[in-house]
Amino acid sequence: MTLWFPLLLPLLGAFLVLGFKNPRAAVRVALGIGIAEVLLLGNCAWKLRSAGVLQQGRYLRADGLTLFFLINLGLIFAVVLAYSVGYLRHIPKGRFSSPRWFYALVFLFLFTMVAAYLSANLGMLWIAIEATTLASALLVGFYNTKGAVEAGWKYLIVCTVGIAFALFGTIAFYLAAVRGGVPAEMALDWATLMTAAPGMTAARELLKLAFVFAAVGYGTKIGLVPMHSWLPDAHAEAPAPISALLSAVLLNCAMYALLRLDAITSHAIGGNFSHTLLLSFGGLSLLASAFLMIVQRDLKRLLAYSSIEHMGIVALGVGLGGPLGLFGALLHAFNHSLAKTLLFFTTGSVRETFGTLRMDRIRGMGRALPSTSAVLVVGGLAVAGLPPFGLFVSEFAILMSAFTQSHYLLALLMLAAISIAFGALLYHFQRMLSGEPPGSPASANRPRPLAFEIAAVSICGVCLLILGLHVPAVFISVLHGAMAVLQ
Amino acid sequence: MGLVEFAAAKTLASSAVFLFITVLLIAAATRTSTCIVLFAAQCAVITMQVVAMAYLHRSGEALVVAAMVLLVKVLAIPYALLRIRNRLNVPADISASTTAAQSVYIAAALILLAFAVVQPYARAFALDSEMLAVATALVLTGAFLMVSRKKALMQVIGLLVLENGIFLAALTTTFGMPLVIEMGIFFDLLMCVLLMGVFVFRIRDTFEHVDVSRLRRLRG
Amino acid sequence: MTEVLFNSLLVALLAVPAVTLVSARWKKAASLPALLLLGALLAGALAAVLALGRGHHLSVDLSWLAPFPFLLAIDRLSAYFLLLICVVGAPVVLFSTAYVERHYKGPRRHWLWALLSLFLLSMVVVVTAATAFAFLFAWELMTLFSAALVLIDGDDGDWRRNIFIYLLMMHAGAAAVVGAFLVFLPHSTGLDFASLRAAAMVLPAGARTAIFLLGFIGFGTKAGIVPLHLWLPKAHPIAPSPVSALMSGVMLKTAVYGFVRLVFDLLGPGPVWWGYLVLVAGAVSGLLGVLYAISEHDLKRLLAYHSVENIGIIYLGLGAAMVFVAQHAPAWAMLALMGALLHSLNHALFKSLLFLGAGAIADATHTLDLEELGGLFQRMRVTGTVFLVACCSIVGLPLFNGFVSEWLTFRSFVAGANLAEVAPAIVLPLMAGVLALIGGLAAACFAKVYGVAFLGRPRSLEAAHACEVPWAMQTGMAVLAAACVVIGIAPGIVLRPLGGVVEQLIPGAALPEAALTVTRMIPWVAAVVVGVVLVVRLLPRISRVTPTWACGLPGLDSRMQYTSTAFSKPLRKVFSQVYKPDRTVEILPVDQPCFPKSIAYRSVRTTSFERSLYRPALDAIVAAANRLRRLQTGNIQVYLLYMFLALIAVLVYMRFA
Amino acid sequence: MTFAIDLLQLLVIVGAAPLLSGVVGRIKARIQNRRGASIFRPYAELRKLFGKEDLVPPTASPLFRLCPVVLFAATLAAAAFIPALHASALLGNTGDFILLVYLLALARFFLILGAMDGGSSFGGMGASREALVSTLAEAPLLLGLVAVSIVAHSTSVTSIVRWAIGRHLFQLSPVHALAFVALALVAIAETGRVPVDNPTTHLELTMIHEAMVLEYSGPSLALIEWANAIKLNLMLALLIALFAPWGIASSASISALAVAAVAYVLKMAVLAISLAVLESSVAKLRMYRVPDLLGVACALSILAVAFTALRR
Repeated sequence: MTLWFPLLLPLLGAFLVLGFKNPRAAVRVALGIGIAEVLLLGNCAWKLRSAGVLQQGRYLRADGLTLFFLINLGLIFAVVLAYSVGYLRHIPKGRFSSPRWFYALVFLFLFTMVAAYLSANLGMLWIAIEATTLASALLVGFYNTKGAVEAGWKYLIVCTVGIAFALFGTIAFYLAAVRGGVPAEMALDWATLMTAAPGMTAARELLKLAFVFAAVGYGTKIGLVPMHSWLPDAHAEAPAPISALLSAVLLNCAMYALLRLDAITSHAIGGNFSHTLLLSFGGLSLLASAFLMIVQRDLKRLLAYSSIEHMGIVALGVGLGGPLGLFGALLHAFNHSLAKTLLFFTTGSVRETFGTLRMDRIRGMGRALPSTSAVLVVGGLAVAGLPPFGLFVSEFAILMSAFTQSHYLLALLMLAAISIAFGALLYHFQRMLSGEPPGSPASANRPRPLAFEIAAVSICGVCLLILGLHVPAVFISVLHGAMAVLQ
Repeated sequence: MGLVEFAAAKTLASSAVFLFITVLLIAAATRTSTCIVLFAAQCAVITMQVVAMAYLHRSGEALVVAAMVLLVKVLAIPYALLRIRNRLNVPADISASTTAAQSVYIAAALILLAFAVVQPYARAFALDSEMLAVATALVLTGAFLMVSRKKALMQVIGLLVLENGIFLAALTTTFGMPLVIEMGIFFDLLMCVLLMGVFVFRIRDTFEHVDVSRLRRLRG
Repeated sequence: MTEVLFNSLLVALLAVPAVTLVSARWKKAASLPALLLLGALLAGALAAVLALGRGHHLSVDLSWLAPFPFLLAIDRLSAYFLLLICVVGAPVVLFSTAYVERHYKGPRRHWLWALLSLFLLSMVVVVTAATAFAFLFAWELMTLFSAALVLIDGDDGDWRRNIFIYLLMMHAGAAAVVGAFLVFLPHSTGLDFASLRAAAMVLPAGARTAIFLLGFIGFGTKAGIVPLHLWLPKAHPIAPSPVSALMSGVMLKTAVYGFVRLVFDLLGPGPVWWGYLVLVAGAVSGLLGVLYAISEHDLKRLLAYHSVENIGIIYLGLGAAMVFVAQHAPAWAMLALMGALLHSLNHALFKSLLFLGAGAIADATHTLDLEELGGLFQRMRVTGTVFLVACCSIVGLPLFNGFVSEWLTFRSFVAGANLAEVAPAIVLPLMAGVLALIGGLAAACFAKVYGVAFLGRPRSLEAAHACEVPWAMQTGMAVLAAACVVIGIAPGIVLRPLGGVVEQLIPGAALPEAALTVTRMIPWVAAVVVGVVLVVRLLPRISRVTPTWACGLPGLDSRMQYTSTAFSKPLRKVFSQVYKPDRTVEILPVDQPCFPKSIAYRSVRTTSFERSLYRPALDAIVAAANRLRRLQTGNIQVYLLYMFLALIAVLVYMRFA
Repeated sequence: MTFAIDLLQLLVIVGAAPLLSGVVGRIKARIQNRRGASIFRPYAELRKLFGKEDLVPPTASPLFRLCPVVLFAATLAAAAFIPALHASALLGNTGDFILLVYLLALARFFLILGAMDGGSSFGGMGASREALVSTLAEAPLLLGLVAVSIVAHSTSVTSIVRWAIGRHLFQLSPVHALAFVALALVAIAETGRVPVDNPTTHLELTMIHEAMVLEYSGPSLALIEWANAIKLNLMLALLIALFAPWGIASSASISALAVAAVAYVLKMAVLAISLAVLESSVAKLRMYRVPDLLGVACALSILAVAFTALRR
């Protein structure tokens, strides 16, 4: 039961929230359900920590890897929920802004992601990931402006086509399993596939075909270049808390799926094929996004390309494999979700004060919005991978594993791309923060940040700092648990 | 080998040809409604195939799958699409970027390409190369439709054709996945089409047209 | 004992930000952060001296805290540079107690103290780090804190552009340093210096060259070697004076420390062309640094260019040492390395003194443009004398510390002649000529600076009404000046412990006696010169004040004096190839050139690394980004096409891989 | 005993300096068909100036009166390096030529500062030109000495001379020839003789050294003039010691010293006559032709250093 409750609560919550017409009541109910969900996730994580693997029925299973990603999901969801309570005030009246629908869709989105993490077999995993696309497409188009509708449509079409390829990949895995002698109804179950993987070397070509389709499919959801085109539009047009959720958790969820499939292929036919593929996609994303960040004009698009860059780094980490590579990749996914959430929170008040997110029209933010600028600076330093924050540690780990396996060219490419991305971020943030704010300083009537917003932002900041200075022993054991599952 | 077995074997053999015809027709179609009808025909053929396979392999599960295909793909989705098209009251032509003749040639070329690509795999895994070729052809044509057609609804149909191709591939290679997974996939497909319908209406409300290639606001 | 002192240094530097918060609330404790900082630095200096003396290997293990092994160890080299940081840091902190009081109010002041202590802490950790992670962690933090300190002064207009260039180049340099340390990895068990040292034995030649080049570029960017020096004259002048003193005096030395640690300690002997590369870099940096400095009339930018010159001199010493090591002459290598390390300490002392002097001038006259100063010696006696000592030291005149290190470098160049191979036997002595030319140009430049700023007639009202700075600033500067003179006259104090440091870095030889002859020689010369000066000063000489001779014309005003641009004109004319000046002469009124009311002459240097090297590179990157941006066309059909092409490409790769 | 001889040697160099400039002045006058002043006129001039009072400009700082003293002291210390009569010098045994060059640089630095303090344009003009000439002269001076010291395998001035004494007349290598010409050119530039700067002129277009000391009078001017004379004597004595050391006493016996004294007077006379002839026959170079002259000196000294390695 510890798995079913955290799964079903968001589904029920979604329909429950729909029932409350009055916005204040809807927000309160949503908060209640949110807290309950976080507690359930915490309890499930606690039991999982002690039990190692939890299996309920044929379709729900949770192991070390799920534990790590559930913690990531729970933490980010709690922070985003806390922030969104205050955020809905920012939405100008004209927009489609009923909190009821907002929270319903958010809980639906949460339900699909928890389903993805807890699903035992690859088919269920695929269905859950497809469902995340559907749930988040409406959220992307929430504002119903021209840009939001266009972004939503592109997001829906491109991701659905991508997921269709992933379906073909899953089917090919199923075929390879069946050919490898696994009984038909268990042929999609991840655990059985892992144990049977060494036996499947006969279907080498089919497994390579399966991984190619899965990589392109789930790669679209992760936003790896050249399948990334939907990501900047979707993250730029979605409301701030939603782009935070998309950037921080949805990309990790797709990466989780790819991790599962990469584990099977590398066990069956050895890692070099799948890892070369991941390295090439990761390197391409890292380089292309670093260059694209230089010429961005909109703040949220800049942050979206930065997400592509960091997902490229995570893909590099997974592609390099080994104790250091995987440790760096997982830690980097976690750190990136925290830092990106922090940055997306600032876009809300920036849009409200300056009326736009076009960076060449934002001047003197340091004086107009001192607290938001502080958050922007902390987030910017973290995303640029500078020392006091966690991303420096994980990038260092990935670089160490790259050099240990003497991938010199790849490592130097990564260092160059990180420097270019740092230059782009520095150039844009400096232009926004310095100088005199245009027009009348609207600081007088700016609504004071709510306690929730301050709490959300400080949780992210403190976690980033802790992970930068000292990765707690508990967290390291969770990471090693997750790596053990994949090894 | 009774009459029924003979009929089932024949339907399996001839269904590939019917599917090729529907592929070429969809490529040549100029109006959205004909495309929807052709898609429904395609699904009908696939249903026939599933029934035949169910009968040959005596598996009750396959029958349930056939029923679902009939319900979802032959009836529900085409009906929904037609209703959407009628309420859209926008010009019915599909304003493709390639003329009808060019589309047919491309579709034919894709079919030949599908055969070429499939041969090694079919031999390697002792699969029915013809059916696999059809599946790949469907996938490639679906992709081509999405890339070349400008109307939003046509992109949805392109996606559905692509989905059909993948479903067919699954069918021929593995004789059907576990039932729960199949049902999940169909449910997802249905939700996806509904959602696309919602978005098509939203595009028409905000842009006064449903020409996807003119959605160019978000760049760089 | 040293452990206690070193730990107290670390804890105190960490505590200062907290203390500033307390002092922000509780007015009485306003000077507490400064005192704590001063005490910490003195404790650090004591710890360094003890560690240097006994060569005792002290280490502090923080691996339980940090995600990767984080070890701080003080061997002789670290102790020497720790001493450098603390000895220069203390007077700068003393100076800034008064400076900060007069220039910064409210929150900016507390931010300045907190960031200053964290900046010092990061430099201490860089110098004492014994694992690559600790070194790189502190290395990047050092840049961030220095940038934050610069931001305290202002953040718009050219501040923003300069800080952008500074941070971008520092980050690129840091990336190269990360690369340098991590190339060891395939052959090394861990990332601590001990295992790196062991791995260096088994490194293939290609990896060694890669590590050397990455280290040279990485540390060269931070040190300010010529092609990579672009940030130095942009970042140092805009920082508050005590901060630019620390940046120029001490931060550049951490780069020298890093390079010495990587090349001499971790990598060990390499091919001779490494030495030649460092020699050429040093020579070019020295010459171009001083030539650019001569054409400057903004004092802080001039001093920044001089930092490039002095780093060039240090690299000349390092290059000579590397050539000697490659030619199996460890005795002379020790002499050259000793010259380079001593010049690092000397440069830290007199450069921070010069920047503090510039700060004092800015405090008194609110301007740093040499064209508006003049006659300050009359009005600021202590600052004048102290600045004179600093000028003499940087030029390398005998009774001051600059001379000792340049003498050691000269001596090693001359000793290069008795090397077996012909090439170094010619190159090294010729480098002595280059060093002499650099010395000559530096003498001309600082004669200009001191003559224009402190002597003659004040050229502006501010200069005329300048008054002496408060005592704290004076004592801060006086301590540094005293250190310069003491090392200048009795170099033995520093040379003996420095010998220990050098023996640790270049094993297998005793220090050549030539190094110690300088200690016996200079006191005698000092005695003769000071003796004669005192004797002559005692002679009874009556003096009478009469107006300066002006060829019989009635009045002589300040505009008739030579300005700094005029003083440097002959040299700029001779070295015009370096400047390619474009000169404009404006005679008003234009219609009657024969009866000019005003003639304005302006000469602008057209050669600049920024325009010829950095601007094209940046434009190329942005152009590539723009082309890439056009791929995101906005049309969904094109996006789908990208996906299908990607799928086909991967399928083709799978087919043939 | 040697200390006394070295001290005597220093006094000789310092004392005889004004005599040398007097002799050169007299020979130049003779060449120009003038009777010329007596060779002891510089001594009279120094005694006159020491008696006068020091005129100080109102804007000048205390540094104005300190600079001539430091100039004199540094030049004196430099003079203590040169073994004119006896193959050892007061500071020359331990000190080496690098310190000698930089002591001259110290003297020049303070002279420039003193000039700038006067507050008139002449001081600035002289200082800026002196900065140009001395900067360009320092490299060839040092490289010339480096070449000589490499051949003699030691940097101490006296040991170079002791090595040179051991070799008889015609064994001097091309290194010495090149170094001699370079050092001679540099000596002319350093001491401000005719081709570079005319010591007797007051025409602001051409004067370098005179412009700097225009403001000085009384004892300060005396110290500057004396220091300038010592510097001339010092440079010539250095040329003699390095390139024509025969006759310099290697042992401290009276007879050897007498021979050394006679040899020193003869060699100095030869140099004085050649200097006077050179000054009368050559016109002063334009200001921006001097760098070419010093460029030639620099090229020669680089060649000398290169030859030390090539002809090993």
